[in-house]
Parts: sequence; structure tokens; C-alpha cells
Amino acid sequence: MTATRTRTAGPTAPGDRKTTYREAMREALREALRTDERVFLMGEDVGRYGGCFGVSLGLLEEFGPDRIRDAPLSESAFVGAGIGAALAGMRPIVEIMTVNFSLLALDQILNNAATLLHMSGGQLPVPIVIRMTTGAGRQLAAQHSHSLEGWYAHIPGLRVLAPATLTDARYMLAPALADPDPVLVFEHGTLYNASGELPADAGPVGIDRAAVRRAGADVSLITYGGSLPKALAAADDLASGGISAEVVDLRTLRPLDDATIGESVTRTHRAVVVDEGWRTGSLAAEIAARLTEQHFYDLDAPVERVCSAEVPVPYARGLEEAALPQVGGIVAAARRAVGEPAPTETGTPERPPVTGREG
Amino acid sequence: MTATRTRTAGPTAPGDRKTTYREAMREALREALRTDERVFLMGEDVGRYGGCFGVSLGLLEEFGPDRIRDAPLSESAFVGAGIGAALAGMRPIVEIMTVNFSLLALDQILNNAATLLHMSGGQLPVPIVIRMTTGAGRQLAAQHSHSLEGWYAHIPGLRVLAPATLTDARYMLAPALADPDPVLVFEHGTLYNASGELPADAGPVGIDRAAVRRAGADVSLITYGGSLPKALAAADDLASGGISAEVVDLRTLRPLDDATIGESVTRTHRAVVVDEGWRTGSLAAEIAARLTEQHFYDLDAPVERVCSAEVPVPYARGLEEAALPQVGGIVAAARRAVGEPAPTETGTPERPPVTGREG
Amino acid sequence: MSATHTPRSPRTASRPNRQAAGHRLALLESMLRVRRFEERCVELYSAARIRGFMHLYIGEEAVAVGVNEALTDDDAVVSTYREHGHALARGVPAEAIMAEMFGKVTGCSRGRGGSMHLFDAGRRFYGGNAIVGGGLPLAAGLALADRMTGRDRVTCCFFGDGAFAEGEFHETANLAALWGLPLLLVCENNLYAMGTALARHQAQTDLALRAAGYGMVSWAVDGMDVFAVEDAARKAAEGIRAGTGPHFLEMRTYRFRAHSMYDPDRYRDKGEIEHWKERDPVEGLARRLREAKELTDKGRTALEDRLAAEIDRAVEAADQAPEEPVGDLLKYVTSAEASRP
Amino acid sequence: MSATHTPRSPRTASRPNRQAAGHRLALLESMLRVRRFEERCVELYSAARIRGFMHLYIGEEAVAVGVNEALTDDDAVVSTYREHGHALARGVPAEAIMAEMFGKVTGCSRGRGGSMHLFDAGRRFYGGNAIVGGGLPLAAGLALADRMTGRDRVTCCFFGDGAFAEGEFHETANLAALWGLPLLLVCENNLYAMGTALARHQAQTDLALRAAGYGMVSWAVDGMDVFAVEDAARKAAEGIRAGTGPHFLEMRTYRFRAHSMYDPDRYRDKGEIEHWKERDPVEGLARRLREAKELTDKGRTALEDRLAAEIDRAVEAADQAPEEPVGDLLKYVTSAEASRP
Ligand SMILES: Cc1ncc(C[n+]2csc(CCOP(=O)(O)OP(=O)(O)O)c2C)c(N)n1
Ligand SMILES: Cc1ncc(C[n+]2csc(CCOP(=O)(O)OP(=O)(O)O)c2C)c(N)n1
Ligand SMILES: [Mg+2]
Ligand SMILES: [Mg+2]
Repeated sequence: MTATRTRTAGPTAPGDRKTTYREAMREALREALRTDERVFLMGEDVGRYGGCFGVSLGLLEEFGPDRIRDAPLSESAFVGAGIGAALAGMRPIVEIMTVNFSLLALDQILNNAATLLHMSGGQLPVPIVIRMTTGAGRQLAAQHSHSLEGWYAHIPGLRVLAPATLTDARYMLAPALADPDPVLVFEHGTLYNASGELPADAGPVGIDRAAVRRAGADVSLITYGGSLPKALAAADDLASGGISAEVVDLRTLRPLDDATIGESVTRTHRAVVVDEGWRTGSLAAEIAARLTEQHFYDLDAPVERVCSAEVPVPYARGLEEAALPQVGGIVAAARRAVGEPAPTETGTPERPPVTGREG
Repeated sequence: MTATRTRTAGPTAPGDRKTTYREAMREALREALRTDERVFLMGEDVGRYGGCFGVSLGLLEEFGPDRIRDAPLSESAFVGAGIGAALAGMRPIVEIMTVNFSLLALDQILNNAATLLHMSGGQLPVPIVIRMTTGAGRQLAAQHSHSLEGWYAHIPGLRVLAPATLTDARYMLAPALADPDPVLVFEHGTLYNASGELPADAGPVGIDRAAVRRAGADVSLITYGGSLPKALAAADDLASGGISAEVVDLRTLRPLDDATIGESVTRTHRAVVVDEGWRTGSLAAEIAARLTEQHFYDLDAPVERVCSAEVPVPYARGLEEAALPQVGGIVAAARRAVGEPAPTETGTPERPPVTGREG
Repeated sequence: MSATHTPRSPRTASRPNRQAAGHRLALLESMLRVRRFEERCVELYSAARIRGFMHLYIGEEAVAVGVNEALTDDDAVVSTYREHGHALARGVPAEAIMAEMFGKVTGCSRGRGGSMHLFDAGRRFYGGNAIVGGGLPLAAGLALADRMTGRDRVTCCFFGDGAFAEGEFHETANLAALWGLPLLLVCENNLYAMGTALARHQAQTDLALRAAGYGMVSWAVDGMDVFAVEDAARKAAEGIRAGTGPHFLEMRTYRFRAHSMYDPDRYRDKGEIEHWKERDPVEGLARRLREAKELTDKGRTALEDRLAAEIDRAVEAADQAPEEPVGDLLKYVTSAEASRP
Repeated sequence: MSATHTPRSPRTASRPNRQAAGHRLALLESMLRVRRFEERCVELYSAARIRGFMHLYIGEEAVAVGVNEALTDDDAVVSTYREHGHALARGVPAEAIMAEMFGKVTGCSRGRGGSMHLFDAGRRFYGGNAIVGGGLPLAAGLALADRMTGRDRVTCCFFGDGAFAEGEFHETANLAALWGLPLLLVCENNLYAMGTALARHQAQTDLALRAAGYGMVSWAVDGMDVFAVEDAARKAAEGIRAGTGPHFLEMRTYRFRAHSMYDPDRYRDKGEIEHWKERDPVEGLARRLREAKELTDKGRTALEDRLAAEIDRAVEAADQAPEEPVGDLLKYVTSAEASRP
């Protein structure tokens, strides 16, 4: 596993240093801005405001308004301008405050960024990085809470990243910027405050491979981003019940690292995909489909999916919690996969698959 | 099967009448406009130009510019205006020329149309119908050829239709308009010129159920829209090789009719999903995942997916053909599913799954 | 970049009869309700009773209250995430709003919306939109429906100076002017889009002038003066009802608080905020009414008590109200799901 | 609705030295190349050698050719789906364009783009965009890069009157004016967006006036007069290079053909088309040159022959060229795939 050296658990080693996901992202930005003058950060309120989630706080003072560029409320134009600047040799990092707003720029992302290289017969690579917040859990309601990263992973020509650990928050940006093609980075809103020790030996990471965050033998919990902590908690819970769960952090949602996923499932013969996206047409569906295609005879049980309910994420705390994957639901799914239904339900009761109006 | 009375093959009966998909759509529009004064058609060039694919030709003359309303090039505003008009009691039919352009209106579709009912606690249903052309096959290149209907089927709150037959072209609009919620209608560009007999007994259809377009015993070809003719042709080809393929036309992509799909697979034990969307994160993935979840022990082989290659659809004829599902690829997949690899490849050689840059 | 408005054409002249003392007091009450309601919200937010994003209207009350005077019950309102004031002015009960922010089933969106998504279909209050500019096309559609059916109604859409930069503004303005829609576009120019000052997000900061370019009637209005606002809104609404198409009002105003409860407000000058507070629309009106002897100290106290009691009741009721059962999570995703048993 | 322009401020005065006879003949040649190239395209389309959507520039040649005179090799061009003229004027070889439309590997987009997606990175010709308005933000970004790196380059973006209604125009115009980007916005106002006449898609049809509202220098130009176009483009480019920010040129022009090869052109008056054909930019210039004795019948014939031969060669080469092997379908989806063996 070269992809990451993060330890998500384990003792603190000398030289480790306490940080947060937010600070790790900021350090990554600072490093990129310091080491490559083609890099600039552009988006709404990245400058004087300090970034809507505080990620870019202080960067304006260090790098000035040209490179920490506040943009008007014009998602389509400033994302498109990032694409154009990339074509002209810059290395723009464009921030969209929240994935819901990225829909306003989706034409530029799909019809231009993802398409220009191929449509021009290889002449126009687009080395842009587009960062945005994703996900629910903060009672921000339907227009600030969706998880569309799996949806974006449908689009050829894009690379889609979901840093879930401090190390990935700190180190994924550099390889993203080095990628000659457009890279989307999804930062789950509940992670910004996550704090912990950044290992002293943390360093460059790749953006091609998934990572096994916890080894296990009985079932693979395959997840990413804001659901990783939930999957790890579920693994703890399962362990106390005698079930050994492996936790795979996808890290890169496009292209998927089939090899790492497959190896895990070949060992465990059972898989639960945990994905905050809506269930129908989720990334979890793709992973389930691939596992069945590639490991039909390795699987001892159907792949389980734990996804968000198919509902615009509601504000009320109880409803929001019920809409999202929770530890209890992951545990229950894992138990179903290994053929050991939970003795008593823990956490949120598992919902039946939601398929729409009927049927 | 109450969903449709279309016969896609079979002898002409007295009273059948020759029509095209385009004319059938136009008739549906005309009927809606005649019978409900709340209905109007709005979009770019629906009026004086006659509709960019000629669907609305002549309607301006009959219903006038208020109800056949040419809109400026402002996808976000006129789709949003359709949503607002629906809130105020109208029954707008909004036409977007091509699915690629719908990305400009996606914020309105997802953050408003699909969300308002729930977010308002049930106060604001949005009875809008949004029609658009989808799909490739006419050498229109990357910005006019994508198949995003499966992608739209990810969004809760929407109903997604894909009429593939003359009967559905003629009769799906009325129930779509009767639906109190937003309905997207995807019309595959290669179908407009499809001509045939509209059965004399064709009449109201439902928009909840899939339809078995051809019965078979050995393998289920599950498809929709522009791929239906290809699946039927593949079934013919398979029949000549002694394989009896059932062809299921999904018709409604959201919500999926799990029952009809499941019944078919319970009979045939093998499934091939044919879907012009890009493979990763396709509707085909969702169907494969559901089949595995719901019919793991019924399936004798992994579900096969025949999708588009993960590439912006290219202009050159040979490349475009290679990018899309073709009869040969469907036949080959069906043969794999039944364990009878094709003796000699027919048509386009089957491509290996395309997963992105690597892995 | 100047962060100070020079109000053009203040429309405070010719005050008709309706602006008798009773009317003036009613305006004060309406503005004060918004003010006190939001002050209570701040406390409740600190106590974690209200969650999520919350955007305060404090300082801008004259806009919502003044514009509402020009609207009838038949008219429609489309708002933003900064909409407590719009909702209260429109008559949405404080209780329904408070319950919404408490995430209760008695909330005006059954707890699904929170502070940013207040709805009241009965009062034709169409929310509550947290996509900046996202309400504009919607409002055009509401107006279009009225236009097509010949109904004499106005749709009023509130949005900010920041929203003016979004493509949706341009597309909607063009559509509305082209089709002569009965649309009242009320741009609340509070000089900032989050932390970005007007001159750093608009190439041309005279928004009324810019809007006029679409061929709409367009005025800049002193948004700190409720009479000026009311006057301009009435004239615009009259024009719209007379069939002269969309009107644009640039309300020059200021928010006294930070953008949202998360915002440490690092980007504004304290002096600038103080300068604007001198033009406080609520206290300014109270002062004028006192000077005109239309408001006594006793009257003010009674008013404050009445509002405090109203808000107390709202909090109390919200507190007592039940939550939506989790089993109803999927209710209202579609109408079919809504009507299931 | 009037479908006739009243050209304002025709910029045909003061013709400098560069416009000697040689220059004038070069302009004619350049325009005639576009004309003849597209006439051949029509034949090839009828013969099904060219497929997909094809949009002709015939009638508008003066715009591409005149504007190009103001650009250097270092400048960038962003175009639309109606871009044969822009590409040819920019110097993209007829052969590479023809091969592209034949879907051949020698095409300027290796056959992946077709008529609507011509690219030539070496000539800084950034396509070829079939999303109306989709090139505008891109062009702003190219200009931004130059601005940030202090390079003295202009980015020229062509788009239509229809694109003016898209939100992207508004957002880009504001961004460019706000940031003072070296961007030349060339609006080809040919009075129609597909079948929709200007006055039916724009509330305010004076587009130059509208653009000026963003605080950009903005002129309307007689787009049927290549000298006027060249003159205006040079002045604008000079202004941009001098650091005065984006400039907007409304080129008042007309397409003589239907919107695309699919379009039966039902929405225009024959008389209107004939009226505009009297102002044919190519034949008009030829007439003027003949009158000035700068072009003889013999010269014209030689020119026609030269162009015909050039186009013959292009067709011949395109015809002979190989197709991209189907096995290379995925090449260029990403750079990694492009660099695979
Ligand atoms: C499309 C979109 N982009 C960004 C945001 C984040 N955001 C919320 S409010 C706001 C500022 C809006 O400013 P303005 O329109 O002036 O309204 P104000 O908040 O000043 O009332 C921003 C950037 C959003 N909600 N929607
Ligand atoms: C976003 C988008 N909407 C619609 C279309 C379909 N379409 C192609 S060209 C066109 C008209 C554009 O008119 P204009 O900008 O004036 O350019 P012209 O064709 O006149 O050169 C339309 C509607 C498109 N390609 N892209
Ligand atoms: Mg503001
Ligand atoms: Mg035009």
C-alpha cells in the first residue's frame, strides 16, 4: 500500500504533529502556492473572508489578491476561467463553496474541462484542480448537503478525489496539481474540524490507489470521505461482536482502484459499500456491479450497499441522521453479509432500499 | 403488462396507421395543448423554427406564440420559469434541445424542481415536464451526443421517462403531465425518424412499469430508449443461433420497475443490461447491483453490462460507432452470459470494461 | 472602492393619506418584530436550539416591511436564505418560523427546511432559496403564469447584490423584460456578498443603472428609510399592475450583523458598520415617530412587551411541538409518497 | 421588430497606410477562401462526405477576416460551432479543417471534433465550442492567465447575438471588466439565434449599449464592411494592449444561409435575405477594388483558380488520409491514456 502512510489509529510517534483537516488542507495550499508560481486559488470569498470554511484563512496576506483571487458569484464563469487559465499554462485551484452550487458550473466541467483534451485530438489538456465541500451532517438542509462526488465519478476525463484522512488532506493536492488533467477534490464538510496527529513520516501520497485503513478477514467495508470514520467505528463495533471487518478507503473515486478493492474482497468474500450518495445510481452501485462482474464466484453474499436515503437532505436533526449512512446501519449490513443478523439493532434501524415512488 | 400495448413487431392490423416517432410526439403535444389550457410548450425555437428536430412544427400556427413560446438562449432561466409556472398552476412542457445543454439548467432541475416539494414539507409540488433529446449516433460529436438520462435517474423527486416506441412517444406525455411532480422525458435523437404503424388499439399507457418487448427464456436483455432497436436486433441474431432472448424495455428509468425486471431474470437467470450511458456509474450499474441484491441466488452468471465507452463521443463515424453499444456487442455479452461464446465475432468487437486511466 | 451609498433620488416626498400615524406605527411594529425575533434567534442559536446556517436581516428590515406594503395577499414572494424578515413581513407566523428552525413538524416547512428554507404556500411565500440567484427564474415563472392567465398579480423576488453577478439574474431580467412579466425585482444591495465588497464583485456598481439596461423601469432607493421603500415599491407595483412589465428596485441597505452565524466579519471596517448603524431603520423611524409625537415611551414599551410575548409564545410553542417521525423521512419526496398512509 | 440594422458610427474613415492595395487584396482573398471553402462544404455535405451539424459563415466573412487583422500569432482565439471562417482566417490550413470534417486522423482534431470542434493549439485557436456561450468563460481564463503573467497578449472570443442571452455572457463580461482582462469580445450579431429573431430573444436589442453597461469600451460596427471591422478591431486590440481592459464589438452582420444544413429557413423573409445579400462583404469588396482598379477580371480569375486549387488539394488530401484506428478510441480521454503505447 504505497498510497498512504496515514495511520488513522495507533499510538502517537515522536515528531507527529497535531493538526486538523482544515489546517492540513491549508498547508497543502500554501505549499503549492509557494513552490509553483503558476498556482493560484480562485473562488468566492477565498481571500478577504478567509474561505467559507476557513480553509484559506491567511493565504491572502501571504500571497496577495492576484493569487488568492476572490471571485464574484459566478460559478460558471470562474470555473470556466479556471479552465481557460489552465489551457494557458497556469495551475488554477478553483474552489466552489458547496457541491450543490457546482451544478451552476457543470456545463463548464463536463462540456469543457472533461472533454477538451479528447475533442481536440489530444491538443488541450486541462490541468485544473476544482475543490468543493460535499456532504451532510451539519443540518444545512437540501441545498447545502448533497453528496454528488459519486455522480461526478461518472464523467470520463475527470479524476475525482476524496481525501478522508489528515495525510490525504495534506498531501493529495500536490499530485492533483501535477496531473495534467482536471481533478475534482471533494472535502466532506464534517471533516474540516477533524483533528489528530499528522504522522512525522507522512509525505507524498499517490492518487491512484485505494488504501486499506484497517485490515480484517470477514467482510470488507468499502467507503471514502466523510463515511470513513463511520466505517471505522462500525468495524470497532463489529470486532467487539467477533466479526473482523476490513476497511477500504477508496481515496480516488475515478478511476476506481479495482485491484485493491478486489484483493480485499477476494480475502473476505463479503462486501459492504458505504457511500453518502443517494442509493440509486450511486458509486456504491458501480462498485457492487464491478465486484459482481469481476468476483462473482468469490462472493459469498450479495454486495450490501449502505447509502443515503433518496431524499433531499432535510434540516431537522433526527431526519437528517435518518437520511444518512450511520454506524448502526453499517454494522447491520455487515452482519447480514456475514449471515449473522444483529441480535439487537444498534443505532439507526436499517432502511429498506429506497427506489423511488414504487416498485 | 398494462404498461404498453405497442407491438414492435408483428403484422399490421386494420386501423393501424403509419406514423413516425416525431409525429407521434407532436400528436401527443397537440392533444395536451388542446385538452388542457394550462399546458404550454416553452423552449428555444419551438415556435417559428418548428422545433430543432421538427417535433413542434405547426404547433405555433395552431396555438399561438403564448403557448408555443420561443425562449431566448437561457436554459437556466426558462427551465426555472417553467418550474415557477408549474408552482402557479400551469402545466409547462419545457424543451431543452439536447441533454448536454441541460447542464446549464441542472441547478434549477435538481436544487429546485426535484427538491421543492420535500423541502417545503409537501407544500410545493412541481408539475413540470421537461423534454430533451439524448444520445449519439448522428455524428454530432461530444457536445451534442451524450446520454445522461441514467445520470438524471439518480435524483430523488424526479420521474425519468425514455419512450422508445411509437406508442410510448404518442402516449407517455399525458400521464407525464398528469403527474404532480417533475418528469423528465428523454427522446433519443436516432428515434425521431423511426417510422412504423401505430396500432389502432394503442391508447393510454402507464409510466410506472417496464415492458417486455419480446419474450424469451435464456437471457434477459434489459434496455431502454435508443438501445431498444439494437437489443431487438440482437435478440433476432441470438435466436438464429438458438438462444432465446427476452427484451425488457425499462420505459421509466426512475423509479425503476424492479418487479418486471426481476420477474424476467427469475425466468431467464441471466441478464445483459444495454445502456448508452458511460459504463462507470451507469444506470446499468444500478440495475446490475439491484439484480445482485435481489436475485443473487437466481442468477447463473454475473450481470453483463453493454454501455458506451468512457469517452466524450467522437465525431468520426468509425470512432462513434465503436464508442456506442452495438448489436454485435450485445450478442457477444448475451453469449457470455449463457456460457456460449460467439463462434465468430459479429459486428463491433466487444471492448473490455473501461474504468478510467488504469486499474 | 467606497462602501458608502450616496442615495440617489430619495423617494421620501409626497406621503399620501395612508401614511397616517397608525400606518407609521404599524411599519414600526413590523420592523421591530423582525429585529426582536432575530435577536432571540441569536440567543437560541448560541444555545444550539437553532442549527445549520442562519443569516440575519438586522439592519435591512425597512426593505422587507416597506416592500410588503405594496403587495396584496394574491401576490407572490420569492426570497433568499436571508428571509426571516421577508417571511415575517409577509405574515408567516413567528411561531411557524421558530418551529421550523427548531426542526419541528409544526414548522412552516415541517422541519425539513430550517432557517434558509421557509415556505408558506397559503401566503404565496415561495421560500427560502439557498442557491444565490436560484429564486430568480422561479419568480419569472410565477409571473409568467399570471401573465398567461391574465391574473392581476405581482410576483416579488428578493435577492442580493451578490446575486446580481450570477447568470441567472441576467437571464431572468432579459426574459422578464422581453415578455413584459409582472415581476418586481428587489435587489437588496447591502454592499457585500458574504465577505466580498460590492466593488470587488461588480464591475459597474450602480446596479439600478445596470438593470435599466434591460429596458426595465429601475430605481435606486434608500433602503434604510421604510417610507422611501414603501413609496418606491407602491409605484413599481402600480406600474407592474398597469402592464408596464418588470420593475427593478435597488434597495441600498446594510446588514448590521455578520453574513451568517459562522462569519467572524473580518472584512468590514468597524467604523463603516457604526456609520450605517446611525441610519438604523428601526430606531430611525422610532425617533421620527417620537419627534412627531406619534410614539410615546409608554407606547414603545407596550409594543416591545407585545412583541416579546409573541416571540416567547413562538419559542414556547416550537419547544413543545413534536418532531416529524423519522418514519416519515421519505414523505414528500414525491406526491405519491406524500399521499401514502 | 426590425430585422435591419442601422449601423451606428461606421468606422470606415481614416484608412492608414497598411491598407494599401496589397492589403486590400489579401483581405479579399481571405474572405473569398472562406466563401469558396464553405461552398465546397455544402457539396460535400450533400454527398454525405461531411456529416453531423454544419453551420455556414457565408455572409459573415468580413468579421473573421477583419478581426484577425488585429491579432498577432501570440494572441488567442475562442470560437463557436460556426467557426470555419474563424479557423481559416486564423491560418488553420483548409486541409486540416477538411480532413477534420471527413473524420480523418489528419484533421485538426484528429477526427474527434468535426465541423463544430476545430482546434489548433499551435495557432492558439481554442475551438470550436458547440455550447452556445460556453467559450466565453474559457476566453476570460485565457486572458486572466496573460494578465497574471504580464504577457502582452489579447484573447479574442467570438460569439453570437443568441449567446448574449446566456448567463455565461453576463458573468464573463462582469468578470472581465472587473478584473480588467485583456479580452476582445466579438459579438457576431447576425440578427438571429437559430430561428429566433433578435427582438424576440433580447429585451434591449442594442447589444453594444448593453455591453457598455458593464463598464467596457463597446462599439457597434458594420460587420459587412471588412475595413470597418478591421479598423474597430485594431483600435480595440490597441486599447486592450494598452491595459484598458476588455472591449466589446458588436458586429452587425447577417448569415446568407440557413442556420445549419438541417434548417429549412422558414422564419426569414426572402426579401430580407436579398436585402442583405446586396451588402455581400466579399462581392462588395471586390466591386470596390475593381472600381479602384486594384482588381482586374484577370486577377479575380487567378484568385479564384488559386483558391479552387487549394480547396481541391484539401479535399483530395482529406480523402486520402487515414482514419484514426478504432483501437485508439480512448486515446486522449486523459493524458495518461494519450501517452500509452
Ligand atoms: C450559487 C451559490 N453560490 C454561493 C453561495 C454561498 N453564499 C451564500 S450567501 C452568499 C453571498 C450572497 O450575497 P448577496 O447576494 O449580496 O446576498 P446577502 O447575503 O448580502 O443578503 C454566498 C456567496 C450560495 N449559497 N449559492
Ligand atoms: C447552450 C446551448 N443551447 C442551445 C444550443 C442550440 N443552438 C445552437 S446554435 C443556436 C443559436 C445561437 O445563436 P447565435 O448565438 O446568435 O449564433 P449564430 O448561430 O447566429 O451564429 C442554438 C440555439 C446550443 N448549441 N447550446
Ligand atoms: Mg449582499
Ligand atoms: Mg446569431
